[in-house]
This record gives sequence, C-alpha cells and structure tokens, in this order.
Amino acid sequence: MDKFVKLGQDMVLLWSKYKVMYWAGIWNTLKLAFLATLIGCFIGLLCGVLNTIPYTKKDPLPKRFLLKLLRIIIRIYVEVFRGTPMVLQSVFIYYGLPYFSNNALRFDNIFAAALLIVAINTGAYMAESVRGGIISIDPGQTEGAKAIGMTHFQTMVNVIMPQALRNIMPQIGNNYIINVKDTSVMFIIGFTEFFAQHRYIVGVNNMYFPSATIEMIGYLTLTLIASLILRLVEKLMDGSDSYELAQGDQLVMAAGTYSHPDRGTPFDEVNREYTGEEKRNRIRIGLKNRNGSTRGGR
Amino acid sequence: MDKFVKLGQDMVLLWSKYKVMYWAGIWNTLKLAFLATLIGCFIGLLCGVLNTIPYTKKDPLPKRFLLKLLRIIIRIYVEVFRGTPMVLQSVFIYYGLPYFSNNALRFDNIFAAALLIVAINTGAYMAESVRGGIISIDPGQTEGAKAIGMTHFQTMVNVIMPQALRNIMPQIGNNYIINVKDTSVMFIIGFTEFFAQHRYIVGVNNMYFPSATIEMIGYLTLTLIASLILRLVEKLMDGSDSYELAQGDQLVMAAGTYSHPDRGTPFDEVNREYTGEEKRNRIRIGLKNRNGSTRGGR
Amino acid sequence: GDSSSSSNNDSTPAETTPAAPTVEIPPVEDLTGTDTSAIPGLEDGVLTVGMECAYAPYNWTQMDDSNGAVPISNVPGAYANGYDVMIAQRICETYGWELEIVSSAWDSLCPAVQSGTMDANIAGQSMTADRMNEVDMAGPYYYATIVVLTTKDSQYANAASIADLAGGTCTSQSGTIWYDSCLPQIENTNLLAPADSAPAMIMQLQTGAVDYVCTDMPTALAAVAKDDNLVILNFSGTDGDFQFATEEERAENVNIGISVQKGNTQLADAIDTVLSALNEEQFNALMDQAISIQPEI
Amino acid sequence: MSENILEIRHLGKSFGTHEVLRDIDFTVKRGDVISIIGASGSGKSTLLRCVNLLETPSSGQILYHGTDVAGRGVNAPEYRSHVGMVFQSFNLFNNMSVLKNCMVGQMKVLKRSKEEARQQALKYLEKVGMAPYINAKPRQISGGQKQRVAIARALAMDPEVLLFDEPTSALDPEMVGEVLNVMQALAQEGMTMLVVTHEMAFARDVSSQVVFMHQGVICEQGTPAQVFGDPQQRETKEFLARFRGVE
Amino acid sequence: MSENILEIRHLGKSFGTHEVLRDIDFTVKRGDVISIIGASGSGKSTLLRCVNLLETPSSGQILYHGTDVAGRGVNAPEYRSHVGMVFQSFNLFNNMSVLKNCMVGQMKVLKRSKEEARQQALKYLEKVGMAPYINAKPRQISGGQKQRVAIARALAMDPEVLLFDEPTSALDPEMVGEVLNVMQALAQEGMTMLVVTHEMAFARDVSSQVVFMHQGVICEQGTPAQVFGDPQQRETKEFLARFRGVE
Ligand SMILES: Nc1ncnc2c1ncn2[C@@H]1O[C@H](COP(=O)(O)OP(=O)(O)OP(=O)(O)O)[C@@H](O)[C@H]1O
Ligand SMILES: Nc1ncnc2c1ncn2[C@@H]1O[C@H](COP(=O)(O)OP(=O)(O)OP(=O)(O)O)[C@@H](O)[C@H]1O
Ligand SMILES: [Mg+2]
Ligand SMILES: [Mg+2]
Repeated sequence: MDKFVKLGQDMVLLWSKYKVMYWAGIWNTLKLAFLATLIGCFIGLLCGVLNTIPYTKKDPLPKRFLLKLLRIIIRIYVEVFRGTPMVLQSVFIYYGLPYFSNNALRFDNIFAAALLIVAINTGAYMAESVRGGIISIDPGQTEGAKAIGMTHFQTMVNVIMPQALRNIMPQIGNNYIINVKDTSVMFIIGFTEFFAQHRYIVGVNNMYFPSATIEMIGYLTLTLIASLILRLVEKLMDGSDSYELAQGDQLVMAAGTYSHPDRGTPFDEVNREYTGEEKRNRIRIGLKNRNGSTRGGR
Repeated sequence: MDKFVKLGQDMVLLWSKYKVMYWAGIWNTLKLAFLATLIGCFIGLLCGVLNTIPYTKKDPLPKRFLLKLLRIIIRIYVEVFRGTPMVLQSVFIYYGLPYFSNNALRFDNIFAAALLIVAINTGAYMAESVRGGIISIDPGQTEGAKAIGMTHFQTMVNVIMPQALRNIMPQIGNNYIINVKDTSVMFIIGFTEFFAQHRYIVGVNNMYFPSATIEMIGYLTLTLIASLILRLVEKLMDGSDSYELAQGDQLVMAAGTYSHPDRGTPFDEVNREYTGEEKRNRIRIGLKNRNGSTRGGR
Repeated sequence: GDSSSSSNNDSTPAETTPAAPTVEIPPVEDLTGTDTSAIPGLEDGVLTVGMECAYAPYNWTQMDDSNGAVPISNVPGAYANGYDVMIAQRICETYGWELEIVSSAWDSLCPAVQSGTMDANIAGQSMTADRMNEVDMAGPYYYATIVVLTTKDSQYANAASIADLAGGTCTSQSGTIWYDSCLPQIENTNLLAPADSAPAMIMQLQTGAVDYVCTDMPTALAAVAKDDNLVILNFSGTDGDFQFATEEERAENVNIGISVQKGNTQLADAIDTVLSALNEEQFNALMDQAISIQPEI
Repeated sequence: MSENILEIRHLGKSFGTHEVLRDIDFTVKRGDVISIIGASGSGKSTLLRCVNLLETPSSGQILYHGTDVAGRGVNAPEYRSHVGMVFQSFNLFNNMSVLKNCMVGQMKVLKRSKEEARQQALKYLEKVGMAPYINAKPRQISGGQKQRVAIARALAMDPEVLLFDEPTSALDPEMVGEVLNVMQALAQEGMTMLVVTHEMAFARDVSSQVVFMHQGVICEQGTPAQVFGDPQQRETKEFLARFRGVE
Repeated sequence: MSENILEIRHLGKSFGTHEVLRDIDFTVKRGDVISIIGASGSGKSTLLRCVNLLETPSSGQILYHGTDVAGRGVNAPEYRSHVGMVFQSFNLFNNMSVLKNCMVGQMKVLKRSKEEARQQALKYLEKVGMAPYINAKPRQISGGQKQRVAIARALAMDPEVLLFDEPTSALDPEMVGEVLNVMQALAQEGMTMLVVTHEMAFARDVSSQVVFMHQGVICEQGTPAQVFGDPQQRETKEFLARFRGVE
C-alpha cells in the first residue's frame, strides 16, 4: 500500500518540478499527431480515389498504361512506408539524406521533417483503410452516380467517400491514436514530445513508475478526448434519425414558381393533406422523429 | 557514390557475421506478430459481437444492466489499451506487477508476457475496426437473419461477421504490419526481436546505416509477404465471380426425393430447359462466368 | 565503502590510444565461504545482472563466448562482453555466485531492479544523487572522464579548450550531465535535441548532423576504435575543461556505479567489498582490456 | 380451425413523433390468408415488421397463441422461427450462395441435418424455379430471381405463419402467376399468411380477409367480397377505383 | 420526328461464358416509348445497363446519334448525362436527403445553380408526390417512396432518353397509375423512353414499340397492336397468356 502512497507523492513531486516540460511535450505530441493525421487522411483519400479510376479494355493504351502505373506507384508507396519502421525511415530521411547526398539535401526544421515522415506513414495506412471503406459501399451507389453522368471524381467526392468515410471513422480514430503514441519515435531526429520528456526526466532521476503513470494519464487524456470528439463526429455524420415533413406553404411557394399540368393532383395521402384536400385533426406536418435508429441498434 | 559502395560492402560484412542473430530476430518478430494478431483479431471480433447484443426497454432490468455493464467494460478496455503506449503498459505489467504486489505476481516467461501485451493491444484496435466493419453492413442483412429466427450470435457468426471481416481485411493487414514493427518495443522487457538485434549490433560497432538498411529490407520482406497473402485471402473471400448452373440430373435426383404437387411445372425458362421441355441448340447449363466483377471495378 | 575518491585533476593529458596494460590487476579474492544466501535476490546463488548489451565498451553483444563472454539469458545464442561483464564476473567469482546476464532496454533497467526482476544493473550508469533516491548504488567501479568527440576534418578538431568549441552544432545523450550541464557551458552553441542512444549520437556525428558530441572517455574510445575519422578532445586537468559548481557534482557524474534495489544494502556492501580491491588505474587497465577485445565489426 | 394464431391489439408505432401506425387491431386465425392493401407509405411494411418484432411497437399488443410477444421476457428468435418473412427488399445474405441462403436457417435455427436442409431448400427453390441457380451469389442474379430465392428461404423454414411484403413486385406477370400459385397451394395446405400486396386479383381471389390501410390506420377490413364488392369508406372506394377500372 | 437517337446493333453480353444477351438489335427514334417485356432473368435489366454503359457489352454497337458509345474514346459521363436511368433497386444516395438526391446531379453534372436545381428537383418530387419528404434520408422512407424519388432524380436531369427498370414495381395500383400518368405525359411531351415493365397495360397503351425478350434474345418486336394483338412466336403467346387471361 505504501508503495502506492509513495507513487502518488512522487507523481506530485515530478509534476510540480517538471510540469513545464510535460506540457511542452503534450503540446508537441498533439500538434504533430493532429496535423499528421489530417494530412495522412488526405493522402489516404487521394490514393483511394486515384486507385479506383476505372478503365476498360476499350480505353486507349496510353490511358490504360498511365492508370496501371499510377496504381503500381500507389501500391509501392503503401507497401514501403507501411512496411518499414518509422524510426529507420526517419534516420534515413533526416540523417541519411545529407549523408548520402553529401549535404545536397538536408532538412533544417525538425518539426517539418517529423510531420512529413509521420504524415506519409499515416497516409500509407489510411490508403488501405480507405480501400476497405470503399469496398464496403454497395456498388449500386456508384452505379446510381454514374447513371446521372457523374465522373469518377464526382462520384467519389459526392457519393462514395462520404459514405466510406463514415465507415472508416473508427479507423481514423485508431490512426490518430496510433500517431499520438508513435510520434515518440521522432525522438530519434530530436523532436521532443511527451514521451521524450519522460525519458529525459527518468534519465535524470530514475523515478520511472511515477513518471510513467503521469505519461499514462496524459496519453489517456489525449486519446480519450479524441475518442469522444470522433464519436460525436460519427453521430453527426449519421445525421439525425428524424426528418421534418416539408410544410405545405413551402411547397406551394416552390411549386408556384413552375406551373406544371399535374399541379395539385392527389399523388399520395400526405400530398393530399398539405394541399388541404382533407383536413384531419391529426396533423402530421412538421413532425420530428427522434427515435428509430436503424444503425446503433445492432 | 562510394558511400553507397561502402554501404553495400558493410551490409555484406554485417550480414555474414550476424546472420544468425538477424534470422533469430526475424523469427521472434514473426512468431510474436502473427500470434498476437491472431489472438487480437479474435478479441476484436468477440468485442464486436458482445458490443452489439441488442436490448430494448422491454427487457428485464438485470439483463439491460448486465449488457450496459458489458458495453462499458469493453469501452474501457478499448480506450485504456488503445490510449496508452505499449512500452509503458509492458513496464507496468512486467516490472510493475511484481513491484507493486511485492512479488506476489510475476511473469516468468518473457514471450508469454510479450504475447499477452501485444495481443490485448491489437484486440483493442481490432475492436474498433470490427465496429467499423459492422457499421458498414446493410442493416437489411441483420433483419434477414433475425427474420428466420437466428439469435444474435448466430446472426453475427453466420451473416454479419463474414461480411464485416471481408470489409476489414485491409485493416487486419494494417494491424499485422503494425505488430511486426511494434513488437520492437517489447525490448523493454527483454524480448529480443528483429529490431533489438539491430540495436545490439549497432551497439558494438556503430555501423548504423548498413544495419538499418538490412532491417529495412527485412521488415519490407516480412510485410510484403503478409500483404500478398492477405490480398489472396481477400480474393478468396470475394468468391469466384462465376457460378455453375446446376445440372438437370442433379436436380431431378434432389427433386425426386420429394413429390410435391407442382413438380415439373415450367416456372421459368431455364427450369423449362433442364426438365427437357424445350431443347435448344444453345446450351446454358454448366456455364462459367469469369468476368463481371462488381467490386474491383471501382 | 567507497575507497578511492581520487580526483581527476592530476590525471595526465588525453591518451588517444589504449595503452598496454602495464598495471597489475590483483587476483580475485576468494570469499566463496561467506554465506550470502541471506542477501535478497541471491537466495538461489544466481546474480541476475541487467545491462543493455549495446553500449560498448561497457557492454556489448557478440556471437561467441570468446574472451570470456557470458551467454545472455534472454537471447539464445548471443553472448555479452565488455567492461561491465568483466566486473560482474569478478564479483561472482569472488562469492562463487552464478552469473546471469539479462539484456534489456536502458529505460527499463531502473524499474527492473526496483521490481526485483534483476538483482543489479551493471550498465555504465553514473551515480547521481537524484538517481540514488530511487535505487541504491554500489561503486564507483569506474571514473569516466568527460570528453568531446569530433571528426578529423572538423574545424574543431584542434580545439584546446571548450572556448574553442564556441559556435558549434552539438548534442549528447538524453538525461545526462553531458547534455544538461556540459554542452551549455560552451558559448553560442547550436544545441540540438538530445540523442536517443550512444550509437544514434555517434551516427549524428558521422553524418555531419552535428560538429561534436559530449560523452565519456570509454564511449569515445570505443567509437574511435571503430571509426578512425573521429578524434577525442580531452580537456580534463586544463583550465579549459567543463566546470562544475562543486567537486561533489563532478564526482557524481564521473563516478560510474552498480544499482541495486533500494534498501538492499547487503548486496551493495558485498559488491563494494569486491570493488574496493581495485583502484582507479586498475579500473582503467580493465577498461583498456575491454576496448581491446571489442569485436572488429 | 378457428384457433387464433396472432391477435394484434391496439398496435401503434411512432418514429419519434411521426406516428406511422395507430390503433391497429385484427386477428389471424389458423389457415387465414390476410391481404394488406393500401397506398405507398400507408404503413404496410411497418406493420409486418412490427408483427415480426423487427420494429418495437410503441404501444399495443401482439398475441401469439395468447402470449404477448411484444411484451417483456419474450424469446424473440424462437418466436421468429415460427413466423417467416419475405422482405420487400429481399435481404438475401450476400455472403452465401442461393442454396446456402435457404439452408443456413434450417441448420442453425431448426438444427436440421445438412442433407435434410439441402433437400428442403432444393424442393422450394425448384418450386420457385430457381433450382438451376443454387450456386450463384445474390449479386449475380436478377431482381426477380432474388425475390424468388427470398420466398424459398422463408418457405424452407416451415413456418407457422408467413409474412409476405410485396412478394411479386419484381416479377413479370408470368412469374407472378407462378408465385401466386405457390402461395395459393400453401393456403390450401392450411398455411397462415399475411400478405402485403399490390396484386388486387390475388387479394380478391385468394385471401380470406382483406385489410385496407390508410395513413397508418385500418380504414376498412373484411372478406374480399365485402371490401372489393361493397367498400364502405370513401378512401377504399378511391383506392380501388383504378383496379376496378382495369377490371 | 424520325431522328434515330439510339441504335443498338448486334449487342451481346456474356458474364464469362454465361451468355446473357445475344444479338440484340433495335432502333430508338426521338419520341419513341419502347417497352421491354419478358420473363424474369431474360436479360432486360442487363440490356438497359448495357445501353447506359454500366456493363461493357461483349460485342456489338450502341450508336448514339450515330457515334458508337460502346467503342473507344467515348466520354461515358457526358453520354450518361443525356441518358437517364431509374434502377430496379433504386440506388438512391444513402448519404443525402431526398431533395439532395435530386439536386446533386444537376449541380455537379449540369452545373446548374443551387436554386435552379432545387426548383427543378421540387417540381419533379411534387409530381411524384414526394415533396413532403424532401428532408428524409433514403433509409427513412418506404419502398414505393424510394422508387418515386428515383424517378424524380432521373427526370430532374432533363435527359434526352430515359431508361426505366421496372419503375412501378414497388407501387400500389393507385400510385402505379399516377407514375404511369407522369410517364405518359412525358411521352406526349416527346420524351424518348425505354421501359422495362411488367405492366402490360402500360406497354400496350402507352408504348410506341414493344420488345419481347426471351432467354437473352429479342423474340418478338413490333407495335403494341402487333405484339399484343397478334403475337407470332409461341413464347410470346405463352408469356402473354396470363395477361390476356386477366384482361
Ligand atoms: N426508420 C424510419 N424513420 C422514419 N420514418 C419512417 C421510417 N421507416 C418508415 N418510415 C415512414 O413510415 C411510413 C410508412 O412506411 P412503410 O414502409 O410502412 O410504408 P408502406 O406502406 O410499406 O409503403 P410501400 O407500399 O411504399 O412499401 C412512411 O411514410 C415512411 O416514410
Ligand atoms: N453479375 C452477374 N454475373 C453472372 N450472371 C449475372 C450477373 N448479373 C445478371 N446475371 C444473370 O443474367 C441473367 C439476366 O439478368 P437480368 O438482371 O438482366 O434479368 P431481368 O430480365 O432483368 O430479370 P428480372 O425481371 O427478374 O429483373 C440472369 O440469369 C442473371 O442470373
Ligand atoms: Mg413497404
Ligand atoms: Mg431486372
């Protein structure tokens, strides 16, 4: 028991002495993880869109060749960056580039280098997640979009990606959380984030468990907040389970702009209702449905 | 240029001297990553199934309470293990347990400890991926299964999970690849895998870049092989795009077992064909469709 | 009992090449008769020692048991050797203990002895007061001069004092006095973020990311042994050396010790008994020996 | 044969404040074939879904052999295994072949042997003319073919009551005829059925009872002769006007 | 008005070795209303999908104003924006409200202003009686309602030709009547249409041409009077038997 008491005391001690360092570390971690995830998502989506440009045997050879090449390049990008440890990539990019190029290439800004590395890694993972997300969308959606003349990009941007994105939201959360933690390997190029501070502090005073506990709490807070925000975003994306029936006048107004022959024809019952043909004591206009979730139920 | 030549020579040198160590590291990495991913997937699927057990306001209070509790526990599990760095978890589990319990609890087997830690971490990530996978399945599938009287578990196991699994295959690949690399932090509890060998070797001779290049190649090979296998599995899961029309005799045999009143009624054209009512020179039985992919096309 | 508190002030200028061991090393004392089964951690007669096995010349990993290397218990087929291993062997021989070497990350060494997973860490750790709040330390078992390491073609290669190093780009290992109080004494430096590990620090120097690094003599010697493009700048004993507020503070960071679980004074005492048989010159001779048996690649 | 299998009592269903069903009340006796007709959006599908507990009713009772299945502590899967359903959108299992679609329920829910399930599935697949396609996946067959598989899947479970949601919507007239024949045969074998349909001819000729829904309430209910021959409500008359016009 | 808009020439389509369409040949002139009838699985949907280039024909040509759109270097999106399609399975965009479903194509493809697109969408949604539901998501509306939205979406694009795949399958007779009225009105306004339908009455009364498909080939083709009044082929007679029986 006293070990826990000591742990608590030591944590207070550490925090009061080093809180500036811890805060600086948290801020660096947050900044890097957030920006890298954002850029990574963008790269992943782009890869998803580019990867799915359709071509048929009837397309001209150059087009087919270019598209095949594009897919191969994306595949290589994904496999190489996903497939090798970020630490080593960092070493090669930050120290190896100037070394092997005899100083022709050199990063001057550690943060920029770290951001670049983490972002392209996240992008590689996201590309795969996006691929999964696209697979999960009913092909009928693509057909629906194509049938009204949308190009591949329009289809992707307006129809497929919004739905795929919703399905991979948990995955984006995963990636962000991985980044929050994995940015720690950027210590190798001298980027001091939250974990580096821990190593530094423990190096000075060997108070491993107290500092580790502070780290655990810090990371958990960072990720929990992100998790909560993401769940909220998911809820927003699902949209409200309710919808309002459009008001009669609103429609009359809209309809009034045009004068088509069938105006006022009793197409269905609700229609009939708002055109005032039947007046019942039951008003069903402007209803709100707050229940009936079709998704969360499972 | 000579720097590259030297790099190559050094790599040869390192490899010829240390190949036993490198191989041992690769084997340990592979073993840990594979088993942990497998167990992690299982945990993730289990969480997915348990998390989606439906309950309504009409269910008895204890049941609702238990299910709510279950969801909360799973949520805590996911958030805590996803949200904290695996290194720190390892330290707490491997060194902290005996420390805080005064030696009452202690792991004797480093591999078992490493496997446990990596697996529960993978499980936490997979739980989220599975959640995304389940979300992406048309609710109609659940309804179809429920309507024929399947329980929640039967529905999940037979209908939802096989489809969700297919959609999250890219994600499982991601997780395996992450594990291949992240097992390196298990060095903190003394588990020596591929990356640890790099540290040993560099620690003795400071030949950082040659060893790092060997590591890069090794990791890339490991992950590429996994990637290829997974794509193959995905193809298998998609099933062949072709199907064979059932043979006449096969059906006659089957039909013969029962004698229902409508036997032989010409329900549709193909039916008509195989019962031999019409004989056309165009044989459409036993066809194979090798094209018409509905999925890959996008 | 720390026997020698001899200062470095009177030490001779830098030895850039390991001298032949002219110093006589006393034979191992035989205390196998003493009952050590009451020492916590040694009930089984096995001394479990933690080290990185990746911090030459203190400790490293090799492929065979040549030069008296000891198997690493958690890495089948690998052997540990180096100054730390030699000291550990000496301690075990004295008491007739069996030696088990466990390789682990630097970060985990402290929690490992705290939890009793390891009995002692012999890993080139300096004996700072802060660290000794968490663990007990025996020793010192080495006195490590602070030096600067740079490259032959560097403009700083001929520096005679830290004043000559002004304006350079530099770094050192995280959480060390070298990084925290030595390098800041140089004027106008571009002090980069601390390095992850010794090899990473050397790599930064080799790739030209920094002009020089600050470390201790053994590490520098080992690095020079592998890359003859590196040179050691040793200012100790001169006015141009790094300054410390007190002699205690210097000693704290120069004395290398062995950590044991807090309160395990029995083990610390037993180790100190062995170490007290050796003086600083003999430590240096042992270290030279270690550097000479460090594998070529 | 006047045993009450299902009694729907004052059933109501709202989505939020959107009241989709209100005070629905009718009884299904063994061997009944009840046709539910009504305009698009009048709540027919929702009613069937409530009966099968896919939607939780907001109010009212559903008595199955006298016990309220909409109440607490009901084993819904067990109940559903006696009440088959053919969905308006088919809901075939995308990960299974046509044959497997019709077998899985029998094997998992009714615990039939694989062979028995296969025979049963083939029997009904053949009845609906889908036997040649047993190896196809749902995405490889046409709309009408899917609908027929959905019917076979429900029939293969040997349910006590069958709920059909527009079972012939995707079929051509010839096929409609065949499927309706199957249903008629089932009716003659004493199968109890609730059928949402737009096939007025079927409703008139086969059903024992017709329920006409309008804006979420049962507007008129009776034997086909009553509803078709002598509708009382203005809405019913209007609704049937077109059908009677064709006739 | 005898301009040829579409000419289908020797069109064939196989899925692997499964030959679904064979040697399909017909011409669509401006203002034509061509009904495609035939049994379930006879290839009607596949034919429409080929015409809209959603399936790549295995052989043959599709001439749109004389240029082969099934050939190389065709701007398929551009072509498709002139050829509307209403799917058998609706394929509404799940991530958009009903109104948005009908607006997005106009705004993105036809580059209409938001306001213009909205007015146009509302006009057609009202025509099919779905104006009150503009804020609902596809999963919140009934089958028939989805179908009507799908029709409005296609109409809002002001296409030159419209392909309908069973546009009234999910509708009740009353609604069928209304939708068919809309289509009839379109036909009178000179809209060119290809309609896969099971509504023989519509095929007979509205269409200018009837194509009867059987096992992937055009078995019989002609004016409604010819096909319905005096079918030449045995298959046609059999297929129409039931319809004529009802009649
Ligand atoms: N999940 C939901 N949320 C909100 N409203 C819904 C939901 N499901 C259905 N509705 C509404 O309930 C009403 C009845 O729908 P239902 O599907 O029961 O109609 P229906 O009679 O089957 O029509 P159809 O013949 O077109 O299939 C419709 O107005 C529909 O918009
Ligand atoms: N992707 C596919 N792979 C293999 N076969 C297919 C595929 N799509 C359709 N078919 C087959 O092609 C044939 C024609 O299908 P199609 O959907 O065109 O029929 P249809 O005339 O529209 O029928 P319905 O009236 O039932 O909708 C069917 O036998 C079907 O099984
Ligand atoms: Mg319905
Ligand atoms: Mg079709």
